[in-house]
Amino acid sequence: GQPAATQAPATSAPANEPFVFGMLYVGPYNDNGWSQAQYEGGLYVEKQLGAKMLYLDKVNPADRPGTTPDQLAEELVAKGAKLIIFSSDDMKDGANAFAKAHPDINVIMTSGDQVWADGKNYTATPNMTNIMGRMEYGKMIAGCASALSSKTGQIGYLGPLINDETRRLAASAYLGAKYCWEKAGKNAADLKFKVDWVGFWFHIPGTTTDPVQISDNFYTTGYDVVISGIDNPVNLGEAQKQTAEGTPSFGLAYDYVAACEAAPDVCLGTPYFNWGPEYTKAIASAQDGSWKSQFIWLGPDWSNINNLDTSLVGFENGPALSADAATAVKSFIAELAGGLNLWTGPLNLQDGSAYLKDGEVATDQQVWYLPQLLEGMEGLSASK
Amino acid sequence: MTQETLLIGLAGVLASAAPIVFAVLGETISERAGVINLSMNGTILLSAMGGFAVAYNTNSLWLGFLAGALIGALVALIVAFASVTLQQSQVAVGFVLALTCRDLSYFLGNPYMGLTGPRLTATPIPFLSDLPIVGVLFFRQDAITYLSFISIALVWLWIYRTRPGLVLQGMGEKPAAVYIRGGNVNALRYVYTIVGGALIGLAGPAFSLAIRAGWMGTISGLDGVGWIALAITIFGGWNPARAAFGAYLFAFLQWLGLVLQSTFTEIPSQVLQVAPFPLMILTLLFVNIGNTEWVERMLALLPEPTRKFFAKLLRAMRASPPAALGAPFERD
Amino acid sequence: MQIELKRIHKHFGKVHANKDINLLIPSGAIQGILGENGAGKSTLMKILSGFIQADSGSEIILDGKRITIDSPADAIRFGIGMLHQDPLDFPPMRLVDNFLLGLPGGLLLNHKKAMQDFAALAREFGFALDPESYVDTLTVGERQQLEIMRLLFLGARVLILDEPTTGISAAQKEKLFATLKKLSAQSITVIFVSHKLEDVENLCGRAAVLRGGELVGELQAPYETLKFVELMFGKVVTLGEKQSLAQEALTLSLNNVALEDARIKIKHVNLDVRAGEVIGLAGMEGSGQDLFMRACAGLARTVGGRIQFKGQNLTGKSYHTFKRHGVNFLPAARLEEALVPGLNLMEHFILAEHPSGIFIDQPAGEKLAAERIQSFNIRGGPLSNIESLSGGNQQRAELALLQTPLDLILLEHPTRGLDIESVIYIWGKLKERCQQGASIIFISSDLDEILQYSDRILVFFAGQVSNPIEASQTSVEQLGQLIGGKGWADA
Amino acid sequence: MLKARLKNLAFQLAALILAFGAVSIILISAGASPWEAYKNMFLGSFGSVRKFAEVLVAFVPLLLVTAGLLVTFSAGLWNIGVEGQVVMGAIVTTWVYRLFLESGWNPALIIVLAILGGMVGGAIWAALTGLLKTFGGVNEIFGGLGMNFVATAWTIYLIFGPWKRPGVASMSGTEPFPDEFSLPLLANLRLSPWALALGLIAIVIIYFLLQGTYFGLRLKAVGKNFRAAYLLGIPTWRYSLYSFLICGALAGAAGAVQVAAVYHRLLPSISSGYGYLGLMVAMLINYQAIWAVPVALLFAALNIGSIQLPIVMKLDSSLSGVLQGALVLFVLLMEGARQKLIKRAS
Ligand SMILES: Nc1ncnc2c1ncn2[C@@H]1O[C@H](COP(=O)(O)OP(=O)(O)OP(=O)(O)O)[C@@H](O)[C@H]1O
Ligand SMILES: Nc1ncnc2c1ncn2[C@@H]1O[C@H](COP(=O)(O)OP(=O)(O)OP(=O)(O)O)[C@@H](O)[C@H]1O
Ligand SMILES: [Mg+2]
Ligand SMILES: [Mg+2]
Repeated sequence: GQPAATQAPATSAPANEPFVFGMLYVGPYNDNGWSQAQYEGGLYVEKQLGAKMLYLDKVNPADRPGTTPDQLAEELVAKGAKLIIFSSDDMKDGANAFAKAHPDINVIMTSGDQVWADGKNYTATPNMTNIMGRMEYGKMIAGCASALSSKTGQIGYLGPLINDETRRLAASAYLGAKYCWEKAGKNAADLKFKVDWVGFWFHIPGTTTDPVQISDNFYTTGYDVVISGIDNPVNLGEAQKQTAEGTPSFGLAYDYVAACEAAPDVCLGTPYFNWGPEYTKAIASAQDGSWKSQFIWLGPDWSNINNLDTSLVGFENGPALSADAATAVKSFIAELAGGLNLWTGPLNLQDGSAYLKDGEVATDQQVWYLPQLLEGMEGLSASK
Repeated sequence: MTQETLLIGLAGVLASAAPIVFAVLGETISERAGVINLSMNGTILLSAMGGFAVAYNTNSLWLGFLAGALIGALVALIVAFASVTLQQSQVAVGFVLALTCRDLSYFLGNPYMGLTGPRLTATPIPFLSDLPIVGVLFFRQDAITYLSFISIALVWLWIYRTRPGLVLQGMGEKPAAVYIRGGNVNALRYVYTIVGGALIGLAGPAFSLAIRAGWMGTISGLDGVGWIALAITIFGGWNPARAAFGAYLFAFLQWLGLVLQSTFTEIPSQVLQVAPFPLMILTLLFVNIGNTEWVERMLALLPEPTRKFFAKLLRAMRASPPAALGAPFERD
Repeated sequence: MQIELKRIHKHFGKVHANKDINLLIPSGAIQGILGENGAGKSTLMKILSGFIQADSGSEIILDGKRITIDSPADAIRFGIGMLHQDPLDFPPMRLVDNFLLGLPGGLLLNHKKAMQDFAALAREFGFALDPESYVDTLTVGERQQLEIMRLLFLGARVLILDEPTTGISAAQKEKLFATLKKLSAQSITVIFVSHKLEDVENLCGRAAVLRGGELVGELQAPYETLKFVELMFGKVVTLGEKQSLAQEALTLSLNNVALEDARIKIKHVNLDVRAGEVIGLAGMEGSGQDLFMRACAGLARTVGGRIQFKGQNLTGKSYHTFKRHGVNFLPAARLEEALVPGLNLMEHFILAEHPSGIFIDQPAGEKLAAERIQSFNIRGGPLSNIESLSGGNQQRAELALLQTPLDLILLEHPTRGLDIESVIYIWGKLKERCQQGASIIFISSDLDEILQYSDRILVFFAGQVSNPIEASQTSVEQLGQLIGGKGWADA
Repeated sequence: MLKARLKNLAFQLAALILAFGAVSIILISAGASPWEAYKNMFLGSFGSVRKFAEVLVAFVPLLLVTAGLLVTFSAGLWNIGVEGQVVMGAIVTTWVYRLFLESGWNPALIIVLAILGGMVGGAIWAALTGLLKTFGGVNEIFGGLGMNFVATAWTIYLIFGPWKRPGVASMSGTEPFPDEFSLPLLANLRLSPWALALGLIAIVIIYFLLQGTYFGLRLKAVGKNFRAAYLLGIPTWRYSLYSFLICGALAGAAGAVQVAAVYHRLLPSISSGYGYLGLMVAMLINYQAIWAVPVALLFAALNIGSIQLPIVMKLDSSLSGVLQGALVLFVLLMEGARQKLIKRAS
């Protein structure tokens, strides 16, 4: 089934009228998380290129029953969009179908690996580009910040559902935490790092575990820091509640630079995506015809990871991060910038099997397709 | 897990059940009066959203809860009007409202998504909160949870220990008989449906202002709670105490699912989450199977003593709903 | 308390149930209200007790004061209490709760006091009722006693009883009458509704007769029965000649059949029913006759013994099997159990025919309906919905549904709520079936009907079953005794 | 007679006006222009061939579900479990696909098998509720609700457990099937004429089944008076089960179409809520098969058209749900008012 090839010409629009691009967000554009970061990215592009953004949020079968991402993308094209950003891994199939059906329209598939020549799912798609940030670094920093702030040495990780991406991010957080914990001269054995999974990106009563309950359970059982791996940081609210009720607790948000504002007083920081710059480059190339399909998986701009004009991944310190912790985090970032790679052996998988032997550095594939959690982490590695 | 953490966990269960407790109590009252309010799922979402919005704008928790109750009462009023006055199918009207109110809450709630508003925190009760065990379990909760405890007691007393409560019991059984005893059946049905609705409406803010603070539209994780509460009401067999127990059992299972997640890796995480529904169905099966034709046929085939035994057993399990549930009352 | 009814009118849609009724009932009197079915008795009483409201212009005057009664609550306030035709109480609740429900008082229930009051009243009237037991374990008579106690405790000065003698034992009837006489002595006004002449004759000092919604006459004791009958029916009616159509062939034979349900146990029933024979089942409601009849239809399971039908053993088979062998059962509750509200006459007849094939044959259906309506002279057309028919016509429709050929007809109260003409007509139709060799077993609470139409009679009392009694060799008195549980030794 | 019909019409018109009135008020209170909203919804569903095709894509499963529900409703059953039956249909369809994907059989054959499988799956799921009802005395509303949740939980379990795609288990569901396993679609559109035909045939068959056959008549009798129907010699419990099976099969077909023609895989909320929406349609048409097609089409159009609201007016699409609900609600209320008036009059 080949959806309609729209008549919209690929050639860039006359200078006088703005270039129109469309974005699809998986969640609410104001979810204080992943989708909002995407939305901000879009605004950035508008500002930089004087382009015009059309968007549709809540692009998921629960919110838009009976629709498919490619169908919705076509709605945006019908409204004049000449480039579409599918901004979530969950739109993968829709993106593929759309790219195939509309060779004349360029597609940015965020967090996908379809056009990664060395990836497992490679299919040459000239009008598609994958963009993803190496959030592993962000998560390492988050882990570090947690380890430095935890009194009990118990760190909880609020995981959405179990897959390659969520596993490698949780693992990164663990590596960061472990590194800074030991660096602070504490005993590795005293560090507990536990992942509890919701089973979905959000709570479905009667079907998934409740992220609120997960956070509460962490905080009430001695975990005084919880790192959010889901799109809206419910853990912050719970940390706030716990603190108000006398158990000092902290949390880290995710995805969106300003996410801490939901609960500043307990927020240690936010590892975030800053999509603006990369989207700007890609869209500019589409405009001037220099577009080519590429797989972009970038780390932070180490000169200043919080430079919103250059860095795809960053870490925003939260108000709750103590001064000394802040300095320690700063030096950790410096080390990372200096080439420190925590994805270096010896590392075992959760079941004890060898993952990286001593000194071995993980390849991109090994990281991207991490098969299990790492040894030393509690929690499920694969969903039953 | 230490006793300490276990207690805290269980206390958390009591708290997280509070909204459902309100919902099942409300539904129980309403059904006792002969009106089944199927709109619960929508009502809870709408009152959660409305309650949050009001609390956010007025920065007053109590106005938030009040708003929730009012919304619940309003929806119930529609149910009552349609079923009591216009004598339309309660199920139909309730079901439509369940869907409509849900979508309405998403539509109107859009501007409030992701905002941080006021939130209820625990208020330990002096002295009592220091008691061993019970102190942790019952007396370090927030106001709304205390209210949920009180409501259970009040509703139970009302139904089983007061004059109006006796009338309420009668109304579910034979409205005409209540009428000739001087009771104004339809007026009373309005009252109880609306009061029940208000209780159901409290469930919303109990989520959005306490347990699952804030409003996040679809991802608030509230869609479905109402249906669960309905299931629990049935499980409770129209007895407020049993219904409340059902609510706590449900919350307990959820919590169990979480704490067992990493221990019993063999059980799919969904199993314990969805358990309440098979449980409800089994309960209904047990209390109803005695009335079915084929069981009677089987019984007849049994020899005297065994037959006696099983007949007794079945009769003991039997718990039939209010006879007049869902039936409009007409004098002529 | 003296009651005066002036220009009472009541319409139910097209039905004019009460037409300009004027009646004066002196204080302390026992006033009889007589009339054929549908005459408007219940309607009038429901108006007086506030259950329904009369059309505007109607007046009710109590001890000279004009009052308006808009609800039972009002009626209770004026001291008017009514015992409804079908008992309005709460079967799954305890007696004491039934007693308490609706009594004025404080917010909290006081069971202790309620028990005392209950006991006191019960003693006063010599009712043996256990306040802790549940209503659904009571007989109709006992439920009436409970209601009467409640009404009196509420302070009723006017007591209305709508057909209280249907379905209670002779003994209970005597007790009831005694009670009522005692009350009237206490200058409580009693209004007694019935269409049983002898009841009124035995009890009431005065009687008013309704017909077609109008008050057609008032009489004082002593009465002359013929006058009554003439007033009630507008003419003198006489029951047809009693004739037996019993033949030799056996249709149904039960040996040592044992039955039981939640309340009743029946042991060792033996009965042979011959073709064309009519068996009447007498007994106060809930004595086991209904269970027995349903067992004969395969609707209740036997727990022992054999049921033979025309030589075949149908023990433990379902009603549908019985039906295939030529057994039909007509329940008393027409609209609840026998007919399908929302479907029209034609659709009923089609369903009863069990047509094979897939698509409905409309013309055939209409033809069928037309001839059935004609031969059972039902007032209604093929397309008129069943619930819009009058009670008697619904009953006729039910009979028209009987399949042919047929060997056994089981009837619950075949003529309850019907006037004497309908009764005669329907029995005429049934006897035709007997001529064609069908046997009939029927339940009735009307002993005259049982004596008139049965060849043999089974009397039920608390699960005991008498041996078959030749109708020709017994009398209302003897049956009454047996129903009341007396004289079983020789039965 | 005619006058009565006119009165009817007046009441239904009033309901329509009230519904749109109420929704307009809601829109205004949200600071939006009702006219704009309705216009965008209309254009969004009928504005172009492609858009109308999308409407039909949503129309097909909705119609199938509605057709099924007409049967259970005439048997006097409130089959709220239909939602789960759609899901079950989708699950089994996917399962059959997974069984035969590598079999190398003719795709056409596999598609047919998969859809039949879906129908069987839905029927079985419905039968469970039916058995609970007829042999367990469990009210079908509560039984059905329970089964719905179990079905949902099951999909989630399968998608994130046994059937998860290599590596990335996600909301996007299981690995999509190759194109040749899709029900053939119209060129350049997402619409499958086969699915459309299936839906239309289903409703026509159901119409005649309920109107013209002895089966339908018996079903009605069972629905209106279970007890009497039994005494009239109808094997009531069997007829209840039949109605559940038929409805389940059609709901299953809807689920199968979702998999075989729309999503080509299993995903969370695969039912797209068509089960519940179908109940609304059935209520709105007052259980009359004759109106199923136009009303189902209207509801599908509202679903699709409402996508314009967020794009053009920054409004939430859930407005369509509000409008659908308001329509049904006011029609119910107006019907009640009408009956009350008639009673008064007589
Ligand atoms: N609720 C009602 N709606 C319509 N018609 C009614 C209603 N109740 C009674 N009627 C009609 O009014 C007339 C009088 O009924 P009523 O019950 O008073 O008769 P009755 O004298 O009590 O007869 P019975 O001896 O059978 O009780 C009958 O034609 C009856 O059908
Ligand atoms: N509950 C009711 N609702 C509506 N109409 C009723 C009701 N009861 C009786 N009627 C109407 O009142 C009229 C008389 O009904 P009713 O059953 O009292 O007949 P009847 O006077 O008893 O004659 P019959 O001897 O045939 O029963 C019928 O036309 C019937 O349609
Ligand atoms: Mg009558
Ligand atoms: Mg009467």
